[in-house]
Amino acid sequence: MTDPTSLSPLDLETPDKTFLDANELVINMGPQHPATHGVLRVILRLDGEKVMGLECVIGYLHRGVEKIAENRTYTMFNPYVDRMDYVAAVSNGLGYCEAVEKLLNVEAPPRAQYVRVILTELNRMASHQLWLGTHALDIGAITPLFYTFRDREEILKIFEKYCGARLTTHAFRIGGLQYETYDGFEKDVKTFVAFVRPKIDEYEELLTTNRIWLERTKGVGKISGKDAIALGVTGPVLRASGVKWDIRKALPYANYKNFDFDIPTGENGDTYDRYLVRMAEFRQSLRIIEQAVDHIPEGPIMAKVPKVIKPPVGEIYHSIEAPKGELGYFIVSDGSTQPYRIRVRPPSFVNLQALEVMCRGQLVADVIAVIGTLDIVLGEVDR
Amino acid sequence: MNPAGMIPAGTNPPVATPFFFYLLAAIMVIGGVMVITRKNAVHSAMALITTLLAQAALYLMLYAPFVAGVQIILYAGGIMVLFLFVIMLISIERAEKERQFNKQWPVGIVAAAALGGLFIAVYTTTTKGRALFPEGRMTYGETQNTQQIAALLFDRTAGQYMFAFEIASLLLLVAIIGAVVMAKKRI
Amino acid sequence: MHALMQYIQSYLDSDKTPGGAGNIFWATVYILLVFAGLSVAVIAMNWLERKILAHMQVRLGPMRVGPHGLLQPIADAIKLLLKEDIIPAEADAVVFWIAPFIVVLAAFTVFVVVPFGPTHAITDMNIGILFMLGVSSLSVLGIVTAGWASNSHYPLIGALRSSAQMVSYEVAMGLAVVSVILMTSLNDQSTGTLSMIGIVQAQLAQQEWFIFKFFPLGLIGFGIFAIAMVAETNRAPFDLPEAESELTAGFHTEYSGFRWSLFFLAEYSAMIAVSSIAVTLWLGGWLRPFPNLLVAPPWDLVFSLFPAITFLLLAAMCFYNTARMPKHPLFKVQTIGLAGFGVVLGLIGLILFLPAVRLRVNDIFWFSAKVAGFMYLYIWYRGTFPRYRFDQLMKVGWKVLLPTGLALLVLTAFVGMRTELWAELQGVWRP
Amino acid sequence: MLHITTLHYLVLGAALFLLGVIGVLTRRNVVIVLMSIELILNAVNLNLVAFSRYWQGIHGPTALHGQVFAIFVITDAAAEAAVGLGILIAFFRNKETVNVDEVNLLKW
Repeated sequence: MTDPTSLSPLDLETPDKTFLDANELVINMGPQHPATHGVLRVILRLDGEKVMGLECVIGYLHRGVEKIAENRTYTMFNPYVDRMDYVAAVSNGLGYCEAVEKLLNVEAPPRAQYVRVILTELNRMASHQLWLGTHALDIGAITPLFYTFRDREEILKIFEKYCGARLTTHAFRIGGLQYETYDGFEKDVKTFVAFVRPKIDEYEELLTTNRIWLERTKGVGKISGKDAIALGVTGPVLRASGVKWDIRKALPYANYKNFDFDIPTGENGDTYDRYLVRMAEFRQSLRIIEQAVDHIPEGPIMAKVPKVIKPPVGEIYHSIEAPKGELGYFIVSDGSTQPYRIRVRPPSFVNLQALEVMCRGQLVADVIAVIGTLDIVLGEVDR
Repeated sequence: MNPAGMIPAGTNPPVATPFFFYLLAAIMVIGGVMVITRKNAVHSAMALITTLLAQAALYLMLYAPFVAGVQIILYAGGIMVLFLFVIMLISIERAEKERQFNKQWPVGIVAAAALGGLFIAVYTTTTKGRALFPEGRMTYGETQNTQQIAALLFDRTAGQYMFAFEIASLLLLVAIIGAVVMAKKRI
Repeated sequence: MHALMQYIQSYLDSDKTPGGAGNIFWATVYILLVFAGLSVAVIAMNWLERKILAHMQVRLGPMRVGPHGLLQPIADAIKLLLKEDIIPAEADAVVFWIAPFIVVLAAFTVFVVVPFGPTHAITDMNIGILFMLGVSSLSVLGIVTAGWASNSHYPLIGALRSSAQMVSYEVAMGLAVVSVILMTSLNDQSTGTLSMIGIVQAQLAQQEWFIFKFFPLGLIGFGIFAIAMVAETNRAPFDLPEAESELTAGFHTEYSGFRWSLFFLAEYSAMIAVSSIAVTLWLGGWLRPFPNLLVAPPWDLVFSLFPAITFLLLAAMCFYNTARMPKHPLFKVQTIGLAGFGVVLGLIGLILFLPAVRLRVNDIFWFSAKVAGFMYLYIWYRGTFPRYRFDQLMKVGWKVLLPTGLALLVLTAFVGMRTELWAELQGVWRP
Repeated sequence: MLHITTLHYLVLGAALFLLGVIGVLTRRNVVIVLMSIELILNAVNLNLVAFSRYWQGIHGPTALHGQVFAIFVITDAAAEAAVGLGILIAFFRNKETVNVDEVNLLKW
């Protein structure tokens, strides 16, 4: 593997002295700023418009999710994970449920697995749509936001019909699903797939070959695959740097190994590649959903899980490929009904570390673009 | 007011010239005083802009619309923006707290007073009972002012200032290069 | 009293602008008309921008205040006027106070020379276009001082950005304008003109809008100006000084209430001002389309009916939407309001059919219609484009527009003087 | 009412000139000194244009030499401002001050 000491941009070299030897301008971007996606606070040291360095201040949305877990039973904690990455609540739930199932050594029945995959992939699309809208808005294109939200609405409608909630769904239970799918679920999903496929082309039409978009994103916020690995960056950000790493393929969970899909990767690791990778992931998600919805098996939706969940003493680490990257749950059980310790590996938090490497030497406007392209959710960063 | 007979047909008599003159003159003098007395350079610059705009209005009263236009576009719109830009670039908080006038200020005042005396002496001189500058006899409309200036600058036969104009453009080029060389640390 | 009436009437027969005729009464009337028209235009523009942008973005826009949100701008204006006017404690109060007025003053003063028709301008200046460019460039002073006086980092960066941007794009803008001034002189009559009315009259005399002159030179000049004017007014995709996602609101971050609304007013009137420059210089100002092709008298009649027809169409649209309003007691007031608005528009349309009115208003209508086209372009840009980055913006200004403008200027001069040049060359070669 | 003559403009120009001279001679801040120089140049310009009008009255409307001169002076002023401010920035970079009486590098 990579030798961490040989990483060049990560060495915090002293930045150049400012132009005209003028004083550095220290700007406090956030926690209330339209483009920091919530309550991220970035302290920028500027030379005019050039970023000499930056520091992220986080914790404004800290709720102590991991500590709360220690005082809740395994079942009771399940809804809490939805509140971390609230735009991809289904993925969070999937990771947690699977981790506990692994600890209990049970497996969800196949029908539940298929429904889980469909919902998770729908959620991935919803998350990416939200990312695309806000990212484009940050760069100044205000229209894609409304297009993506229009289509995301359809996904949320399916969620609402399935489990009654739109955002914090609490869709899965430990051991499977609580609810059988509603009548017409398959039809809704198929309609949605047919509906959204041309819409993705519509987003791309507005942006992919737009000159200003190209100029704003190409070569901005570059990070090499080596650096990305060293920083622990995962998800589309890592894949855009040319590293073909997707947990759905590498450490298959749910029943992703049954589906045929590609891992889109980029080459340059810049903002434009990350955009392209995510746009390709839209289409891959559609592929997975189509395959899954065609082959949903009949059968039970809940495995045999005791009423009171008391996992055996032990610890488990389980990670899934959330829309933003590797979402891991490390659960330590002392044999009681409550977890002894839960540690979440949130993708946004780890990816945010790369912000400084990606922004140093760029302009203020690029910081905005890079924050957008990292696709962070502060609920997850701060937990 | 100018008697109507002095004005060629087709132009209109100017309205309330003395009133506007004294108004603009007052603005200019007050602005000038503000320029040299303000602590804050930005305030000085604002005062100077006011002065320059009032002067542009005076040019209009003098039937020199082209010069007025150049004054607005170059002075107020160009040079003063440059000034403001530089004032913002260099920190001024410290400069405000320091002593504003240098040690030789009495000398300066005396010299200026002497100069003022000279002006008064010259402007009140009369030779053979006539003032130095008798008033002009006729006022011309502004309809062709720009074209006439252009003729002086560029015309093949009447253009006396074509060479000077080229030299001026060269001067500007030199100034641009000089400013860049001095302001930029590494070229 | 009689003398006064005569004084007022005497202007009606003249073929000059009130300023040119020296008629103080009519000059005052025109100033008030232009000011009122501008205010109405800004209010209408506010509503239209929100509606058009909304429809581009699959949403409805304002729908609650008045029928189809027609009264929304008025509600907004009242809100802004009633809001507390905050001056930050650390701000330079005097400069902070003055800055919005500089911007508004600069944006409004330029309309003194805008020609809505051969006689429909407050005055015609010998240096018209120079005056417009000069005074509109003064607004940068207001922006810079606003940013500086706020004593806060975001406004300061916004102000520095906007001053650099406006100064650099003024250069390209000026070059494009100069190429048009060359075109006015490159005709049988030798002297060119800087007067706004003179420029349109030159297009009339040459029977050609300058956008088509020396094809494609006129078109290129127009393109340069059309790009530079968007940058000059700080609108998308060049809206970096007030880039919301980067600098919250740029130079007017610290402003609120009335003073903020002044910036808003100035931005929109500046948009209208630069659009009127573009219309005057390239699109034939008040001239109707096809002045050289469709010249027969019936065509004159047809084109003079356009204003009335436009208003009647608008009225018809109102009635159509009235019919589509939900039939619910709650919507009664709105339905009546919309119908009433339609009736007002229809009446205006009918009045415009009268020959006496028709012939006087025709020029103003065509001018306004062309300006409105530009306003739509502005909104369209905003719905379509992402925002440029600062260095890219500078690159476009200095490395693309400026050299193109210079080349355009030289080419225009050569093409325009080609016969004289040819004669000269022949004289050199065959003495 | 009084009649505005050339002399009125000359007196105004003289007043501005004096203000400019006082500013140059007494202020420490280089920026304000430069602005005072602009004031002086403008006073001169006012005189030139006033003379130009006076001359027009004698020699007819094309006698615009004063105005042409004024334009040259404005050109000069632009060049002077650019170079002056360039020097100012270089100076500020080295000495971190904008006071004229601290420009004593040659004394070292």
